[in-house]
Amino acid sequence: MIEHLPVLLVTVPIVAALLILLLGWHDSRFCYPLTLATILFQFAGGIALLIEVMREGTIHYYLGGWAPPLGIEFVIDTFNGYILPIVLLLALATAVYARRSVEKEIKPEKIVSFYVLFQLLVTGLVGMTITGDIFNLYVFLEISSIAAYTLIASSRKPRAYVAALNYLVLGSIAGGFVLLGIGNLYVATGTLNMADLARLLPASYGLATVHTAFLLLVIGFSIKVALFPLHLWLPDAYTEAPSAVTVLISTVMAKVSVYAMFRVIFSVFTTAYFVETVPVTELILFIAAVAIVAGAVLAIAQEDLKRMLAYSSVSQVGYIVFALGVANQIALEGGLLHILGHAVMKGCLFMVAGVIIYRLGTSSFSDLKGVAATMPVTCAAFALAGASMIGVPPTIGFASKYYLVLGALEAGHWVYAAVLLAGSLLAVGYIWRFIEVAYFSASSHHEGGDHHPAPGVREAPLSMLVPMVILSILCLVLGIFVDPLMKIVAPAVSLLLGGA
Amino acid sequence: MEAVLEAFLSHYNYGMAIILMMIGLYALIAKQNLVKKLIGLNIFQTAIFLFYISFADVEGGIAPIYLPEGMEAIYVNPLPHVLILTAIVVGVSVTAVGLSLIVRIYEEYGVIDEAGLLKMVKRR
Amino acid sequence: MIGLPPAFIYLLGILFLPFFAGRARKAWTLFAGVVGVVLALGLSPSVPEIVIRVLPGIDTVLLTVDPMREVAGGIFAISGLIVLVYAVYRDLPLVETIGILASIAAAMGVVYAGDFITVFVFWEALALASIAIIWSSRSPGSSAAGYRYILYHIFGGACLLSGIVYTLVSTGSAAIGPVADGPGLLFILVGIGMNAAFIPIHTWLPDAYPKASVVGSVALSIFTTKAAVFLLAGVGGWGVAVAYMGGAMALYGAVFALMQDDLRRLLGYSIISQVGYMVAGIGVGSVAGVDAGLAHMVNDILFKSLLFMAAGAVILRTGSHRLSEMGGLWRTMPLTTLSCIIGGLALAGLPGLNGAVSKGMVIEAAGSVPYLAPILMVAAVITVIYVFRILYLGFFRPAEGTREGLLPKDPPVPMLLAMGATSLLCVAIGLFPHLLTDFLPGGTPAHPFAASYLLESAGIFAVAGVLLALARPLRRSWDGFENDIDALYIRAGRAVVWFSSHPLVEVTDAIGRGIGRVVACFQYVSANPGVAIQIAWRKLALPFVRIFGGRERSAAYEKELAFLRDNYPEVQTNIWGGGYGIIFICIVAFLYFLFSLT
Amino acid sequence: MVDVTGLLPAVTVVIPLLAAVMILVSGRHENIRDGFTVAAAVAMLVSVVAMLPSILSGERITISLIPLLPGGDLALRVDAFGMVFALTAAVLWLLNSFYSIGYMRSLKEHAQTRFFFCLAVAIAAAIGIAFSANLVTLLVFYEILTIITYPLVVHVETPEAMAAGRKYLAYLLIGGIFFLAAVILTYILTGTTGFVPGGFLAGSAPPLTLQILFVLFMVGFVKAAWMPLHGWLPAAMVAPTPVSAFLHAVAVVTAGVFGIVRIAGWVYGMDLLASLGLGTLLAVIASFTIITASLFALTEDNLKRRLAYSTVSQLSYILLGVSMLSIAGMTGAMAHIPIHAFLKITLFFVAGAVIVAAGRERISDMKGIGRKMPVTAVMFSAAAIGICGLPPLSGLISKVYLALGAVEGGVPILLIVLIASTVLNAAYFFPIIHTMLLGRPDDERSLDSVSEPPLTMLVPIVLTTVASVLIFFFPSMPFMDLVEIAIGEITGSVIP
Repeated sequence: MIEHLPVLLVTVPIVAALLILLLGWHDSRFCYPLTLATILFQFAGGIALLIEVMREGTIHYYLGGWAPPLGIEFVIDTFNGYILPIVLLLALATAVYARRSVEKEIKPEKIVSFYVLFQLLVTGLVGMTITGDIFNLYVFLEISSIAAYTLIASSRKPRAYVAALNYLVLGSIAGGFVLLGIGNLYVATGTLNMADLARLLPASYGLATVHTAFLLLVIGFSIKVALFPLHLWLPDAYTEAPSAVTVLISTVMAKVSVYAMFRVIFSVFTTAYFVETVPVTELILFIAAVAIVAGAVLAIAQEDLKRMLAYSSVSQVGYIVFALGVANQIALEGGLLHILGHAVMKGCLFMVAGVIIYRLGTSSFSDLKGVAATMPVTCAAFALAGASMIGVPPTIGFASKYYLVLGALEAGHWVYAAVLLAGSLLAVGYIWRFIEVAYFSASSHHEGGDHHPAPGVREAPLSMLVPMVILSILCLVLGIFVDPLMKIVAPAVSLLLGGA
Repeated sequence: MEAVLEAFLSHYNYGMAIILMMIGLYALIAKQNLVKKLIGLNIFQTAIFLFYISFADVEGGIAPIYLPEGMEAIYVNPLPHVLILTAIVVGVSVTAVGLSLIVRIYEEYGVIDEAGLLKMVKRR
Repeated sequence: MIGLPPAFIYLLGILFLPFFAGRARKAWTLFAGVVGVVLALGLSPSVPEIVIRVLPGIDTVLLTVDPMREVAGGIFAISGLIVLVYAVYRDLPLVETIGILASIAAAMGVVYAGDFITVFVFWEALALASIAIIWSSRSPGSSAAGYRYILYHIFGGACLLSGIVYTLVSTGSAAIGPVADGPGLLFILVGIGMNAAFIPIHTWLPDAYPKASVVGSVALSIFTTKAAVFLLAGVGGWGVAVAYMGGAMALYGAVFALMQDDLRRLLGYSIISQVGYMVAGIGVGSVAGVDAGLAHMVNDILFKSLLFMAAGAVILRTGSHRLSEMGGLWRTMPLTTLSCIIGGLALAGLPGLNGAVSKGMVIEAAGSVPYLAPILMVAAVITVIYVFRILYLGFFRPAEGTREGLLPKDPPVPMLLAMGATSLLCVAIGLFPHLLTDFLPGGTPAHPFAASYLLESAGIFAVAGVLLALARPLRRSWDGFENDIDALYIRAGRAVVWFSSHPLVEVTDAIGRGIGRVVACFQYVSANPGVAIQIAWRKLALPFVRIFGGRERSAAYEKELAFLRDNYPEVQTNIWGGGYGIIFICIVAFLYFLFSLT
Repeated sequence: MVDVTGLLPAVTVVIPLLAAVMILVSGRHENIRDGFTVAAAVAMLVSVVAMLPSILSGERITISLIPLLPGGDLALRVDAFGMVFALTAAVLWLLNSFYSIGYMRSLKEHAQTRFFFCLAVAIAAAIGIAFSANLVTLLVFYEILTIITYPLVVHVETPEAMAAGRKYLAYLLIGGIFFLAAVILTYILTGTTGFVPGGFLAGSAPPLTLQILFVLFMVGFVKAAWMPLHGWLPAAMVAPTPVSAFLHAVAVVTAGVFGIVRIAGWVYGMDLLASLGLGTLLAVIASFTIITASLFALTEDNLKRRLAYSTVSQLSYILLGVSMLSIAGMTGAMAHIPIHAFLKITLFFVAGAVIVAAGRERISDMKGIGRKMPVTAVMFSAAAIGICGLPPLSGLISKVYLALGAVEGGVPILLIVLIASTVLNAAYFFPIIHTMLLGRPDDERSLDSVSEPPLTMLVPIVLTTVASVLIFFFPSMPFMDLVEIAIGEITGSVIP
């Protein structure tokens, strides 16, 4: 069983999705446990694979027994072995969280299709993570994207349609760019397997075709990860989507896109190419720095919690891409750490936003005065995750920032290190708006204990509370036990820097 | 100049792919009507398909069909064709989703042009 | 005898003071005073030193005895007891009682301290005790005067500390001794000089002493300046500069005393003048000089406190402290008048009273420094004149100041007792100088009845008499001249306050506002950066449009700008249109690479 | 120096954290909740004191908790200097706990659970700062302290408080970021961040880099409230008085100056500071702060704000001591940490007592208040006298050492600063003393409702004052002894 685990991770959920569809037609109550069970299986599988990879080294799985270059290959090495559990952890948390949230935010008749699409989205992302074939990557990308468009549109809010269409158009352009890039790579080498590509490409590094491919792929993935000037789809999509969907796409999908970008840049083109042949690191650093600042500045100005968090994502993506720009061991360690950290904390924050929408029906700051009095646990979770976002030690956000700055300084990028630090200060600006409103505004000004909560406003239901609290505690726990984590991250980074 | 023209003419199908791509992107950006935008997207994707098919072509090659015993022929590269079949499927799905979204938008707002939509969205 | 630092007796007295009230409190204070005297007189150089090590590296000597300390300690203890007796006449406020006891304790502490750190501690305690005395009188002006007093003394204390530190560093020990030349000398001189009322840092004295209560001013007059003189003698090794400073003080104090109308202010200047004699003596530096200074210190304590006590009695009975409002008191207050005469003549240096003993010694010792003796003699002449003014204007001239129906009588018995005892001491020392001089560390003898000195005294009195006879104004009362250099200091202090309450606060406020504006600007921009940049850019371009565009165009332009501004937060940048530019960039890059394909 | 491994440092940090959890859990039952606060304070004090003998015998207790980041594990090491801070904080926290309980209950403040929770976490962070074995650990606890004190500062939740809170956060977090940058830079330069007596930076980088690094550290320790980065401190005076006391004496500003002394003695070392000319920089900053802050205090009518400026001024005494780069100066700097803390907390306690018992915050409204609150007013006077450096209170001790340091370090000009500062201190404190003890109220009846504060507040006031007096008479028990050991550690010599 374990040797077929890679393919099972993809096929089982597809089957499960069909099953959900069929059973859900019969009775929609089946959907939730089925989804949960599938994702639980996937999560367990992901962990098992990680352990296997850490113990035995890279796993190659030939789909249908066809060896590359003819067949499609699933490869699990330390890098995606690290990403996979993150993806599935967040997916699991979201799945647990989704049930109550979906009841409120999605029309009842759409609930079955929601779970199906949810399942497909996760599957697509898992596929993207573990595949070793670059065209396969594209296919999974499109699968997850289409699922995401529809999931966003499943909200009750009509504006979600516009947001989804917006995302669809930009996402398709991104997909087109990626496809073109893959075509160019194929022209240059005649193979689609990533490992083969990495082997064959150095011979044709000088070719314009390769440059074009690089550019197209980077631009394509930049749109998908919402790197600053290409982030335009993100705020609307995150804001208008149902909360559970927001959690999923903001954490898992964004992270997998980043993974793909890293994978293509490091494992296909190798460090030598993009640091020496096409020296774009300075440019990437610059863009990342702009993204960090601009995203945070835009976030500060928002009047809506969810929208603010969306812009915060723009800023945080900048941190991860920053690591790409520095491209040394320490900074990349920080970058990978931030992939995990940001997934956990942003997941928690969006969950809080979802809970608030669930209870209050709005996430506009002006309506959230003193919400901490009625929802103490939720707001405490926000405070903790927010502290991590700011980078207060000893949270995970601090650890990743520490590594990033360390890496940047080691590479001699003084100014950019300063920008990075300033970015975390700006993070204070937006995180604190909520803290202030929730904890310290006039309507919470009651004598300890005998406040008068608005009717219906109380602490979140347990199924939403638990994943949220776990994620927020994870922010702290991961930050404290960052050293064991580095035992996984460090080899992953060495792998990236050492080539495929 | 001669050489450039020569080069361009010899790769005219790539040129056409680029031109198509630009047309598609132009439509995406400049057209106010959402359906026309989607058509632009389709044109863009078609251009990519064309690009793939072009580089798969081998001068004098024939379709990679299994030939009777003893016959020899130069095949065009079959892999890009296979890939592009997948891509076409993706393109169709995207178009379908996009169109259904436009239908919903029309139901909700009663407009399918961008400017009007912005106005409607803001009003709500 | 027990080797206990006498200061501790008084401190113990303070410690238990809050538990007594009324008569019991008075009895307790008197008891403490008596024990103090007994202890102080019993100490002899054979008593072992008490050394404790509180701070790492610094030996703290709480008790050490030598002849000089015996003299000073004895006189402080005795005069302290006298003050306490004097104070019995009424229930003093608790704070004032504490202040008086603390003053005695601090002065005793300074005297018996064997190292600079201990001296410094008691030095500062003396200032605190004094301020307690001044403030507890609650008389008008006492709060401001007390405030100024403490500022001067804290400044002086800090200077003293700085000087001490120099000795510590240069000698490696805190033992009391001369300070090496350099900034340290200056610091320590200012430090001691502040308490000794050197010119021009003397102004606290005439400023604060008149504001204290009747008892308070007696206590104040004894300790602060004399403790400083003692320390000056103890440190030793001074140059002639200090001697001349003494001369200057003697003259300056005398002249200003002459110009006063407020009795206690006059006596305050008189203290400066007399301290000048002591400083001159110590500044001369010879054994005889130091002995003379110490002797004069003892005598000045006696006759000056006597005068202050008499003044206090007068103020108590008449309610007036201005010479111009007194007069004819000898009829109704004979005993007070007698004390005042004894004190005054002692101050003036009449042979047979104690002032003459030491004044002669000082002038004799000053002979070794050019011009010093003549200066002191001139001061002595002026002293005679103002003593005459006190006696004449206050007691002997026809009563015009006292109102009908108010017949001041002699003060209560405790006061009389205290004054009597002091008078007795004055007379005793005056007649038998060896009572004092035998105790002096150098053993310098005094010979007030030697012919040369009698001649000298006669000369001084004669000159003073002639002047008084010739210049009638000297015999008249006048409105006191109450300005001194402190007007300058006060102005400087006010300038500091003004500076910190106006320019400083305003500047910081302005900086704060500026930062606030920057933050506000940042917030404004971040609300909608695209449009904000548009507004900024358009505003920059506005002048050019005005110049180069037509009237209509610029009007339209301004209208647009105003619209943008008015609807600022709502005006969103067109998101779809914003994507335009980005996609355009993609296309350009794309084309570039595609065409480089060939 | 002998390093021994022991669990006590970690226990000391964990006790208040546990208490914080228990406070949250028992929030509904006032007495139980406050019981936890007190119990934790006692337990922590016991735990700190339990370490004292071994520290005094020259040992250092170390414990490495977990590996955290490159450059530093989360590790604790109790040395003499850390003990100075920890002991101060532990003792004052116990007193402050009683005081806070009295204060909060008397005023019937809202959100008391949050208040005590934050206090408990904050003291844990403060102890953590005291016991940090390396810069990373220091940074971790430093930032926690910043964040957790924010709810305390904005406790009253008025718009004014919120604005002050923003200011507080802005200053401290920006400072924290500079600190972070400095820590990382240190690590890059040397490959370590662990404190080494006498410093470890020497020769690791060109002078300019080290100078810049020092400036980063200085800005990082903005908690030391040196000018012109002091703005947060007076603003934070909107907080309830126990918080002010906590900020000014127990933890926050003390943590700032503690950090600077740590950096000077254990990262740079005095020789390196001297050769880099950083003493001069520090001296200029400190002198400017001392004088200017005193001038501000001179005109402030709000008692707490005046005290805040006084703190700003007094903290720079410590910087001044460091800047002298002499043994005596360093001794004075270290000794001034506990000395100032004990004195200043008394002053704030009194300010709070006046608010509770009389509802007055302005000095001009306090005329004659000493008649009704004699003990409180006398204690205030005593502490104020102590701050001025007058006997018989502890302030004199550090002043003597600072003066010694100035001469020993060859910078007698700093004596002038000390003198001016002493005079200015007197200039702004003595009017308060006069007003309280001897002033005549404008309306005699207005004092009728005034009385001494409840015992839970009065007793801490008296105790801190008595402590200050005791420190004067017995400075070596234990503070000067600890300081002596610490000085011996960084200089390799013993105080003469």
